Amino acid sequence: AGCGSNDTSNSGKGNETASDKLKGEVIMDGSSTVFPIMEAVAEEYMAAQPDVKVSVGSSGTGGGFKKFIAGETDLTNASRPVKDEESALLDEKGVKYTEMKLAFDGISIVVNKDNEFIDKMTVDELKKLWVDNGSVKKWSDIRPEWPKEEIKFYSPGTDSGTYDYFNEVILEEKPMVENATLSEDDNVLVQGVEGDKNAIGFFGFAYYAENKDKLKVVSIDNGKGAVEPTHETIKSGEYAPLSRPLYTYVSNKSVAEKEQVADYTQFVIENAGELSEEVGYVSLPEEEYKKDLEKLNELKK
Amino acid sequence: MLEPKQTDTYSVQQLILEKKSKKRWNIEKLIPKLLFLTAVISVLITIGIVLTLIFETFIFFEKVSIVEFLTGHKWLPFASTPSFGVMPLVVGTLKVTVIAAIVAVPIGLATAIFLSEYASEKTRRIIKPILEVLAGIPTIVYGFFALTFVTPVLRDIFPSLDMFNAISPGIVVGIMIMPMIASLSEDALVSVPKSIREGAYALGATKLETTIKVVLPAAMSGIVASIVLALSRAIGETMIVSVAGGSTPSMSMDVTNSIQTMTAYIVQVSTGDAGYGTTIYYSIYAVGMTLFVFTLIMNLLAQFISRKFREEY
Amino acid sequence: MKLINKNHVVKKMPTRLAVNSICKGLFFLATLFGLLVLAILFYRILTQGIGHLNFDFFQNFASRRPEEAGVKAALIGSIWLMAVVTPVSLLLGVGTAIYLEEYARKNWITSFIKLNISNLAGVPSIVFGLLGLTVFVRALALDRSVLAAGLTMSLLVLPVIIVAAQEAIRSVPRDLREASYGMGATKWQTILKVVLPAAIPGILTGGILALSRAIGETAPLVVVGIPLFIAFLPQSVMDTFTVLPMQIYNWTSRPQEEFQQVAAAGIIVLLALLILMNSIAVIIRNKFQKRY
Amino acid sequence: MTLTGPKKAPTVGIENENADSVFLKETVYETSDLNLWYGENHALKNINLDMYQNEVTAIIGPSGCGKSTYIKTLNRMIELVPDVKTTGQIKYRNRNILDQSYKVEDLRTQVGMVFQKPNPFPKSIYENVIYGPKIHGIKNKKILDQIVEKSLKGAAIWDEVKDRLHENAYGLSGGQQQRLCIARCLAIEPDVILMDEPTSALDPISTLKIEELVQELKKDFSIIIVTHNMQQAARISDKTAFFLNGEVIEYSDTNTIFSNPNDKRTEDYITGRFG
Amino acid sequence: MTLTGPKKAPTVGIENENADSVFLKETVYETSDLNLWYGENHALKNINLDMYQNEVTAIIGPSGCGKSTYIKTLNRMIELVPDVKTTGQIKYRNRNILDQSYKVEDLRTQVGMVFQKPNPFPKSIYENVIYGPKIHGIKNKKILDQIVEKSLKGAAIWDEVKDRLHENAYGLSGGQQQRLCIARCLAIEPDVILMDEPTSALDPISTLKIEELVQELKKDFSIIIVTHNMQQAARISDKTAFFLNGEVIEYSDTNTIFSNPNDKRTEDYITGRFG
Ligand SMILES: Nc1ncnc2c1ncn2[C@@H]1O[C@H](COP(=O)(O)OP(=O)(O)OP(=O)(O)O)[C@@H](O)[C@H]1O
Ligand SMILES: Nc1ncnc2c1ncn2[C@@H]1O[C@H](COP(=O)(O)OP(=O)(O)OP(=O)(O)O)[C@@H](O)[C@H]1O
Ligand SMILES: [Mg+2]
Ligand SMILES: [Mg+2]
Ligand SMILES: O=P([O-])([O-])[O-]
Repeated sequence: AGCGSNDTSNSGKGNETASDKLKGEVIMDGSSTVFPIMEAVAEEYMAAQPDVKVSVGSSGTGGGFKKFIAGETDLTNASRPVKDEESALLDEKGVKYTEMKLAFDGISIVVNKDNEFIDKMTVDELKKLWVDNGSVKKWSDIRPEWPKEEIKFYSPGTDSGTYDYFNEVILEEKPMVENATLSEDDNVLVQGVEGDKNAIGFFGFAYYAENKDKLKVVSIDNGKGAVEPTHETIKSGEYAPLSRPLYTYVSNKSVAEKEQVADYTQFVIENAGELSEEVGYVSLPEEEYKKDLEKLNELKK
Repeated sequence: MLEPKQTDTYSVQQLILEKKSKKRWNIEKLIPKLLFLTAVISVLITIGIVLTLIFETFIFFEKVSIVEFLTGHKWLPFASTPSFGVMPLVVGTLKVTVIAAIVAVPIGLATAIFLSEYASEKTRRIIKPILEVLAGIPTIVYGFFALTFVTPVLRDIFPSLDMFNAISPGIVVGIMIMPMIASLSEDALVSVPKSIREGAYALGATKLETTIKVVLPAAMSGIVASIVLALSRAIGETMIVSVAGGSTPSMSMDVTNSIQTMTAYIVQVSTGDAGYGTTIYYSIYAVGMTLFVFTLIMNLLAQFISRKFREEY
Repeated sequence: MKLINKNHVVKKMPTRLAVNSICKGLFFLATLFGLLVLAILFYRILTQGIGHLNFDFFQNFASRRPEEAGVKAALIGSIWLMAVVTPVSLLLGVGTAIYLEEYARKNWITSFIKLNISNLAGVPSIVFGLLGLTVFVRALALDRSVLAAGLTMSLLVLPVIIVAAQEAIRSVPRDLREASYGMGATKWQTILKVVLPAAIPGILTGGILALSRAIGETAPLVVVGIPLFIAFLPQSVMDTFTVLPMQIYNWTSRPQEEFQQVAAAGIIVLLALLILMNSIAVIIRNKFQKRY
Repeated sequence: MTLTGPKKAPTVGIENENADSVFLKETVYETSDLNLWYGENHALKNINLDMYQNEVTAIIGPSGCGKSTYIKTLNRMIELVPDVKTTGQIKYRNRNILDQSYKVEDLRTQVGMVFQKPNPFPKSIYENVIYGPKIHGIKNKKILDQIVEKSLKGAAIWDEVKDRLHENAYGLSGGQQQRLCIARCLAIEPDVILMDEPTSALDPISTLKIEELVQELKKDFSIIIVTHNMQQAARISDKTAFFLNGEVIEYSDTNTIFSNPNDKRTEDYITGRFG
Repeated sequence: MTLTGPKKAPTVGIENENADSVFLKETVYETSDLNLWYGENHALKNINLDMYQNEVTAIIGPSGCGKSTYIKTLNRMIELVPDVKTTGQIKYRNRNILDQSYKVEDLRTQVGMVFQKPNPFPKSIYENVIYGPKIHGIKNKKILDQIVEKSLKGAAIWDEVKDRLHENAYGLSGGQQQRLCIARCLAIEPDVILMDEPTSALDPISTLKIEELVQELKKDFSIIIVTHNMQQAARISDKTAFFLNGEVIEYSDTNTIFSNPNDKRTEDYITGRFG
């Protein structure tokens, strides 16, 4: 994954202050994970620029890229970096783009509230737990002192960014346990784990944060001691390897040609941190947004 | 009494003759052609669907062998070594459909019989539209009903039931299609001529005997048609199974486990993460095609059955 | 020479009557079942969502804050969608029905069209979504507009309307047609002035039921990919928009508990719309109940 | 236009007693002071009629006079119409059938009915005939076969259909269908057979066949037949009742009615001055 | 059973010429050698009939003999039945209507029809009457008003409905509905009026009214009426044709037919020996 490479050598103009009234459309689609952030941004932006028509779709990261490649959207949201196939197609279609980071999502591993024996796990244990070995797993298979009861697995659908990320860093592309229960809807997973004494599951941090009283979170030991997912640990990068960045990709052409898109993108960068916190994600360190802003200014030249 | 040649300065026939010069005949010739065109649109839609599906399906079959697709027993499109055997999705779809049928057919038919044979005209007029509301409730609403009401209730009764299973969405899909069976079958029952019923009553038959042995067989073709239509709806139902069925493709015949249906898979990929142009992307068209062929076969079967059952009167 | 033993017949009678009563009870229970489910459904949704239902809910666009989230864009969007679906599907549906009932000769083309329509009635809605995406959004470049989505939905409900209209047209008594022909009316005049007016209640009830399906469908629009967040209203059929069921779906998948109530409130609005449409259908049906 | 129905009753009684064969025959139906309303519409007014065993009783009268209503009351088929109200009583074999404790199913097992339009079930000829016996619990195949043969012979249609018993009844002509309906009715060996214009939808030849059949059947059954065809009534019935506007204008031996009617209106109707 | 239809024709002609008033009247319909099949079913056989202006021609015969089929052929309504085949010709005002170049719409504008069951449109009384004029392009409100009044008066129903012209026609009684249908037919001032058992669904009083009306109408129109009621034919018609099994058995002055029929079968039918 790389950022846009549209280095036309125009220099000069600084930030336009968006006080003048803008019109036109800003069309966005992409990740359903990122959607709440973009919804919040769009909501605020419409308050500032009521004549700009901002629409945000939620067709998933892949679906978003589909439209982005076809040139149907100005920005596309992604819960993972662009894939090689996608970037090849983007090149083919001549779509130049720039990647911006918006926030972190910490993937939380949770168990049932009544589970008394787990409070932390190592990454290796996680892997042992989740990777398929052809047999039915009991807790005691992981640690002998744990009960001899069958584990119930809950995971986001295989086509989600969260699964994708988990697959990459924990499963390392090996198949997940076959009897895992998958669902597209994280709320549904919350209910699953909540209602099942021997359940373990994972999903976005926000879903844990909102249901703290119903679930028990598992701290993850990545060699540096067990870390519980919290705002701070995710933001600081301590909670590793399960915190992942969320992105938006903006079309360079749209920024250059449409004043409102440029203005909106700037607004996104300036407000993403605060607003992502509000909807349940974790903001990036300030430097990240500065970098984004610089990239944008490059484009606007 | 009739005094046409009195004060009138006109004769209707005369007036008609004058107007006749305006040619109507063109419209008469044009209209059927226009209407024919609208009728042909339905055919165009089908062609459109088939073409849409077929192109992308072909690309899919360049990547995955059609034999594997049709006979494989594993549907793991996202695995590092993906496998695309559609059977688990088909099994998931069938499980839901069969459960839905078990719920909807008896209840729907019993309702139809109650409304057409036992209920008063007034009751009928009140209940039928209420049931039709049931058929029109957005499926997404049903989905959460299944997940947050039916599943917990079932789990209270059978604690071994998984959070996601085939039973709960199956029952709820059944509830959704039940009014369709009830309403259409009721129409079929009502249209059985009264004289045939009278024939049975006059022999001392009770209402039940009349209904089961005379009216029901006479209306059978309409009833079969309604059931098939409803089951096609069940096969094609998406949101309920997506929400309450989980998304685990499985070959097992166990209905207490999580499943995935063909439709749920399409939605999963449509809203998901799959890259454009990937095998997964094309797989939804292949699954869509399978679904289409499925409903096609169902309908042809229905036509055949209903022709067979038809008792002329 | 009596083959029937009257005593035997008399003895059987009480059993038969009892079975009759028991089955009547069962049939009645089955009918109640449907009503009961409906009641539970309503009760749950109402208790969950009623608190959120106020004037602001209709005035606000979607929002990240549950207390400020509203259905304005989605409700208006749904109405716009109906504004496209209604004329398109009725025109095509009734036209087809008239053709099939009044003009079509018995030949293979006709039976093929008929077979085709009954097949379409069973095609999953999601497949129509794939069609709409490929044909309207992409090929005809209508984008994710009201028009593209409306046409997709029209196709989806078309078979239902055709079948209802056929039924209605068929049930217009022959003597009315004969009366019209007897006056020297042409076929089209007869259809337009006699058959259609008499068939209108049936057509409308079928139509409204079909439209209430269209208003509650989510899957095809998800596939077509209409956006979710919109804080403006469409000005023309070429504008983009969102609809109630998609908005509801989105709310239900939010992590915040409060959004579940917002979703329930949205469902109440959708159900109210649905019941309104059904009631209109019932009123039409009762008002124009066949008088012939 | 108003006629004093009640006053009529004694006349009828007397006439019957005067009739020659009456003392031999048992009464099947005794109707006394029967009134019937469809909602507000007073369709039968003070009907008093007695009907006798092994006779053909014809009911004639112009359209809408209440013939069908009356005959449907005799097996309580009228209850299928919503909003019907009756007063008075109809005694069948000395028990009041209008009493709700009288099970209609019992009544109709005794009293068969043949309708204006042939209404066979959309089943095979065989199944049509055994429908009645079967619902009454007769399952023995041999007995059923015998019933089918006997009933079809009784309805004078056996020869025409014996080779196609398992074909659909709708393949028969109208007249054959009507005789099948009669056979279906005979299969439960009723006591009385009601017929509501059984020939009005049939061609003359079929009509003739059915008329002959009725003559035959009265040896074993009591028959009450509605007809709008006075000639038919004259040809086949023993007694005739003339209805007008829901009242019995005259009831008497068929010969008397046709040769020497008591009432001016009867005469007018019979001579075709109206109706 | 087979009857030589063609041989009949001259007889009819001669008889007509013998009839007293014939020399005054113009021929409206001349049917020659008409045959009609429904699929395989030969429903009309060698029909030869002439019908005259300002006369009432009655067609009688038992059920299924082809009366309705024949009268529907006279305005080609029969074409609505699929699979009908005709041979021979029917001349209306000297032009063969069975010729496909004859536009049915033109024919039916000249030849009105009244049906067995009253079939008003589910519209207001007013709209029912103006239906015909309107489809033929007459839009002038004043003319339409005049037409309504004139037609309703012509059908002897004006007084009963003049205050409720804009109410739904289904609020009328059966007899009124039938007269409304006649009015609707009069509204286009046809030349001939065909009536297929127009009173068979009506009560005696309504029947009487319509019979009177027919007598009135024949001053201005030629009327062809099908009836299963011989008395009715005798009461109102000038000529009567007796159909049997799709053939014309006898056609003559009504008086002749009823007092002195030529054919044994006619006599049998008229005296009620069958049918
Ligand atoms: N279901 C009904 N509801 C209301 N009124 C009815 C009903 N059936 C018949 N009537 C009325 O009752 C009266 C008697 O009707 P009935 O059918 O008994 O006459 P009928 O003598 O059998 O006539 P027809 O010779 O036409 O069969 C008529 O005025 C009729 O309009
Ligand atoms: N649509 C049709 N298709 C086939 N056969 C028909 C059709 N209509 C009538 N027939 C047959 O044609 C013959 C004449 O029928 P038609 O209706 O002319 O008789 P009718 O004299 O008018 O009898 P009715 O007095 O019962 O009205 C009958 O044998 C009938 O079965
Ligand atoms: Mg009757
Ligand atoms: Mg006829
Ligand atoms: O919608 P996602 O791509 O973020 O799962």
